[in-house]
Amino acid sequence: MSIAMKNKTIITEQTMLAEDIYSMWIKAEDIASTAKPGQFVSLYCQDGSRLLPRPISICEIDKVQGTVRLVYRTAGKGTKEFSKLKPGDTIEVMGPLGNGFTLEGKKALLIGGGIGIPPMLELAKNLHCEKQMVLGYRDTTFLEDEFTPFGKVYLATEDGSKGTKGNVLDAIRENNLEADIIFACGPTPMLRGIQAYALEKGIKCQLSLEERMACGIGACLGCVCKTKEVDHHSNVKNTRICLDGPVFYAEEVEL
Amino acid sequence: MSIAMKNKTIITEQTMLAEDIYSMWIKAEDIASTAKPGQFVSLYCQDGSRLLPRPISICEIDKVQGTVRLVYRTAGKGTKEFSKLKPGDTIEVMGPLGNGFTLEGKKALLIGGGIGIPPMLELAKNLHCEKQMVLGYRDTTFLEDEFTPFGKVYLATEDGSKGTKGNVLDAIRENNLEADIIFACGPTPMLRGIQAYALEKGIKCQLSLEERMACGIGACLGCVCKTKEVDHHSNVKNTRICLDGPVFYAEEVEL
Amino acid sequence: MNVTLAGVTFQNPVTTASGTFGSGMEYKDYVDLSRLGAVTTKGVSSIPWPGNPTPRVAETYGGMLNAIGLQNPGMEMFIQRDIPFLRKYDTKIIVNVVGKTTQEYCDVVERLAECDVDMLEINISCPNVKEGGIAFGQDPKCVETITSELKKRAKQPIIMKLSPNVTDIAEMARAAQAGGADALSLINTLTGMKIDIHRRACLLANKTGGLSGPAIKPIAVRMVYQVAHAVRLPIIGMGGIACAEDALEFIMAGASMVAVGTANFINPTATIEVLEGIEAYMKQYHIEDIKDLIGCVK
Amino acid sequence: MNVTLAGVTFQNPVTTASGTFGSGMEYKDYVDLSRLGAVTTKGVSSIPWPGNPTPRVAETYGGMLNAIGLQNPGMEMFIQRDIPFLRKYDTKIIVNVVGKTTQEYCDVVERLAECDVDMLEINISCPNVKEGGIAFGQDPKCVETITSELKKRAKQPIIMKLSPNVTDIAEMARAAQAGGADALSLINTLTGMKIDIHRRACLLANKTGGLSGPAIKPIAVRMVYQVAHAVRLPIIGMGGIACAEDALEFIMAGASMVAVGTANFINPTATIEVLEGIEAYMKQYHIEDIKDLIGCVK
Ligand SMILES: Cc1cc2nc3c(=O)[nH]c(=O)nc-3n(C[C@H](O)[C@H](O)[C@H](O)COP(=O)(O)OP(=O)(O)OC[C@H]3O[C@@H](n4cnc5c(N)ncnc54)[C@H](O)[C@@H]3O)c2cc1C
Ligand SMILES: Cc1cc2nc3c(=O)[nH]c(=O)nc-3n(C[C@H](O)[C@H](O)[C@H](O)COP(=O)(O)OP(=O)(O)OC[C@H]3O[C@@H](n4cnc5c(N)ncnc54)[C@H](O)[C@@H]3O)c2cc1C
Ligand SMILES: Cc1cc2nc3c(=O)[nH]c(=O)nc-3n(C[C@H](O)[C@H](O)[C@H](O)COP(=O)(O)O)c2cc1C
Ligand SMILES: Cc1cc2nc3c(=O)[nH]c(=O)nc-3n(C[C@H](O)[C@H](O)[C@H](O)COP(=O)(O)O)c2cc1C
Ligand code: FES
Ligand code: FES
Repeated sequence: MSIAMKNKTIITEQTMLAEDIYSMWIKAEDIASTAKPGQFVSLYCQDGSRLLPRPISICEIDKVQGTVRLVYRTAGKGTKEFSKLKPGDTIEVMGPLGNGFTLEGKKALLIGGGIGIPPMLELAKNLHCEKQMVLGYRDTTFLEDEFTPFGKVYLATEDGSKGTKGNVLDAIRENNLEADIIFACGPTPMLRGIQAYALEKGIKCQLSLEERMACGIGACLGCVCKTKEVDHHSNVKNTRICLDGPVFYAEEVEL
Repeated sequence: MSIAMKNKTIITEQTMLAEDIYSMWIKAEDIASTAKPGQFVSLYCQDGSRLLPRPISICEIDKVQGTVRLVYRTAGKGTKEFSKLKPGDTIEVMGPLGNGFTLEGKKALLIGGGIGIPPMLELAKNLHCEKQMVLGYRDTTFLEDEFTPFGKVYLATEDGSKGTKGNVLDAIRENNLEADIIFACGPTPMLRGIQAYALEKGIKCQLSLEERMACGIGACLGCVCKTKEVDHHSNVKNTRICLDGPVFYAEEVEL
Repeated sequence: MNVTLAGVTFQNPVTTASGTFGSGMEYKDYVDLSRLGAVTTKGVSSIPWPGNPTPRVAETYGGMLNAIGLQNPGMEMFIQRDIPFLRKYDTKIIVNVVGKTTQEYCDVVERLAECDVDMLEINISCPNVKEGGIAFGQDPKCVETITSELKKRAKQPIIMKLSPNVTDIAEMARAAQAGGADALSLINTLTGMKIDIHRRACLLANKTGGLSGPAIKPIAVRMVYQVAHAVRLPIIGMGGIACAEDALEFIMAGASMVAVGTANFINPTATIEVLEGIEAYMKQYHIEDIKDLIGCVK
Repeated sequence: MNVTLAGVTFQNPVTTASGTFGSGMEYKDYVDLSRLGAVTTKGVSSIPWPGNPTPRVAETYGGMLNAIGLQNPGMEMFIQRDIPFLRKYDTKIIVNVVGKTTQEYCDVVERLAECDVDMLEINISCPNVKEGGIAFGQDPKCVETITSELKKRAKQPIIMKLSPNVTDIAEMARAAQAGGADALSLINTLTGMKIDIHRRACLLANKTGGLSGPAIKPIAVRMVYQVAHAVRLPIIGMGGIACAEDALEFIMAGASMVAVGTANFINPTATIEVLEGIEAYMKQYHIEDIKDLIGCVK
């Protein structure tokens, strides 16, 4: 694995995709040249009162330009700070972090829920097999158009305003979608549902998890997830999401 | 006294006068319209880790433009933050604060030491009598040219690179300067010397004092100075520099 | 939004932290004092106190240190000048009381018994004076004794203001309850120090000072939570409150009222913003009665 | 820049705060471990500990809360894997030791007696475990007893790591000295709480956590100063150190070494920056021997 240094990078583009959803491109050649889909970066706030890094998934990588795209929701003060930055401004970034998705399978389901959708885009670009994208939203949708070049896109919205009314699993069932591999990222309850679904159907399944982080590099043990077996590093049934994840096979983890 | 609200103001100009010395103009109509020489403002940092306001004297007032000039030294992290701001950026300011100088006398000595020099400029502009300016520096000088329209300017530098080698009192003695009123601002040891000099010579003398502040408006009792008599407000021999000062007559205070 | 503590009804749960708001005079142009639940005054002693030498304040990361040393004009001037001033406003008056000896505390409490104030907050937790202050607040027996002595003499309900510089805040709270306290205030400042590495000396003339501001909020919320689970007394919560979200943390941890302190220095209208923010939160979540939020986190 | 504590000489006074640097593995690409005075490891117990449920960390104003709950792989894996790893570098090894009972602490200390490590840091101050940890560190009798029990068994010098959640840190320091401690580390984290006002629940699964980071620095500096004036033991100072200026405050207050903790998370090269900054300061002021700075503020 290459070393993920903490660097000051320049923002090359910042746009609002939907209410509270922003897309930011940063110039980060080291990250762009080594990153894999499913990895993430740590973004640091400028305001000294906010110390901890914000983990944000890599949404797209432009190896030619040496840039990386991050799509994020303004959840709190840190992401709000990021959303005010303009092209030319700098932001401190460490990455790429984590393991990323393993590219495998013949017929894939790429499932993203809410702010778990962005990492599916770079995955879709890199995965060379038949792809079906299932994107779940509460109400307003974003990024869905960008998936259409890579396969058929199914939407689910909680309020039923677009696609299936319900969650991503409802959309999968409604459309009778089949696959030999599932890739999923989204809120834990959604992942729990997909985990059960995949295990029940016997479909191989990679889940990208989320947890509060402090170091982002495996040192603090802040971001662990329970595992079925004793973890190689921790020697207990806990693994570090930031370093050994965020992507795990469905059968490895307890959600 | 008018109310000094805390407002977001726009920086209209920022220039470096000398190493570590900056001149900043801000658009602040309320302040410009009511401020008097010798008053100061509280500048707030943007970085949330630095909470307390930085008191900075008003150096010049442009009532026509509704702007105020602040000349400051980058002493620590707060002033360093200010020095990075550019025209168009905003800064939070509360002011005008404090009492300011009383305009009086026929032949005046305006004495500024280091970063105590800036408030003397607006005073020089407003004081309609014979004026002699004595400006003391460690080594590099600044702002001295801007005083020449208002009277004769005498310099003192500790390293002797310009004017009298020594402090402002040395310059006064060397040039046999006489006056019926002294206005002074600068480091406490300098003010202590001037206080003794003025009392000894029987010259009326206004001193502008400095102290660490928290509220800047008289509430916290952080910034007091010992007084000869019991203070009207505090009922002890302590007065608030931020509200009842920063300008005091030499015989009122104990330095 | 009204809350009742020890029989006194406040129009809303927002007051000021002692020593950060004077007696309100300096803030009257920034804040309509009649909108506050109460104004809690700077500590008042029997005779005028000159306080500590300067520097008295220092900035720290996300907070500040102060070692004012309880400078105050003494109770007679306070009674003559500050009470009539505050009474012009539609707000309750909580007087913070300090002393160097039990006798001095008693003197102030007895003198205030004749005065038109609503509650007394007894500061047994100031870290910045050599005698009295914190010394009373770090030993449960002392806390109980001084509380019962003052309770005998007080005409107004008494709030004991606790120090966070203790191993077990709940023990101090129980001691105050045993002594007959009507309510508790917490927290006072944490003792801290800042060194000027260039002068190689302490920044404050008093060497140590009390740490306040947002930096200490997590400690304060924890202590309010602990005390709320240890005693039946109503709590005034404080320590780093700068916005409504902060205040709501204290309320949910168990505080019936909240006090805004250091934040006043940074934002003179902080009290009103806290008040309006709590109102907005209650509206957003359709909460009719603030009591439904007090101590709602188990 | 070298300093000697209890007979162990460190090439410089900079180490890592336990639990913030693992056993160095995760930082080896950021920091040349051979440049550090020592690496202080995460707490090690006799058997593997799973720690607390998540969320385990929360950001606070100028600081953070953690309730890791001392997850660790147990001493056998630590001895097999982490000691050989660290021995590859030219740095001293300080092993942080934890237990739920005196027996468990003794087991680890006895096992480590046979191992190639330089010092043991006994954590009697972790606020995030139900048994052991802080309970040992808040009562002077317990501090003295456990210190003397461990001292009997230890082959390496022992450092007692004190909790700041006490009324009188000097009393705890004296108790550790009486028990035979070779050195002291302070401070561990302050117990704090953060509430999610929208979920109306504690943010941490463990409810409370330990507050660390720049926010607590003034408290830590004060405690180092107090302890330096109360006992003869050398002190490793920590609590919010993020830059050389911070570290120098601790040294001037009386610490012989300093540990960088939370700052590693924000800036993975913080330890080296602290080290280089101290060197630069000494050069600027023509200070040949760091001992001239230790405790220079009276
Ligand atoms: C591996 C990973 C990848 C992620 N990818 C994305 C992404 O691509 N786009 C996106 O919008 N969000 C993503 N998130 C969630 C994102 O990290 C949080 O929304 C963000 O940290 C919130 O920061 P804030 O300052 O706005 O909120 P605040 O609530 O003010 O943050 C306070 C603290 O809590 C942490 N925190 C708050 N919410 C979360 C959360 N959900 N997960 C982890 N830490 C949190 C923050 O990092 C910070 O330390 C990801 C999280 C993880 C763990
Ligand atoms: C009434 C008054 C008028 C002043 N006018 C000017 C001026 O016109 N130009 C100028 O350059 N400086 C002036 N000063 C000094 C100026 O306030 C400090 O240099 C400045 O606050 C330093 O802030 P910092 O963040 O850079 O330094 P830091 O040392 O990082 O500041 C830390 C804290 O200490 C306070 N502080 C540090 N030094 C001083 C000081 N000398 N006086 C008061 N507080 C201090 C800061 O306000 C802040 O709260 C004045 C001070 C006072 C009291
Ligand atoms: C400048 C200053 C002066 C204070 N004076 C007093 C006082 O006189 N009596 C008292 O009980 N507490 C006093 N305090 C403590 C505050 O009332 C409050 O308990 C503490 O600052 C924590 O709240 P905060 O973080 O919101 O400021 C003072 C605090 C500050 C900052
Ligand atoms: C995530 C985390 C884990 C910690 N684990 C331990 C530990 O295992 N043993 C211990 O003695 N202290 C532990 N601590 C406390 C630190 O070593 C240190 O005493 C404290 O964080 C203050 O220093 P800081 O502000 O520089 O982080 C931990 C702190 C953090 C933030
Ligand atoms: S965030 Fe520190 S181990 Fe994962
Ligand atoms: S700074 Fe608060 S009284 Fe002057």
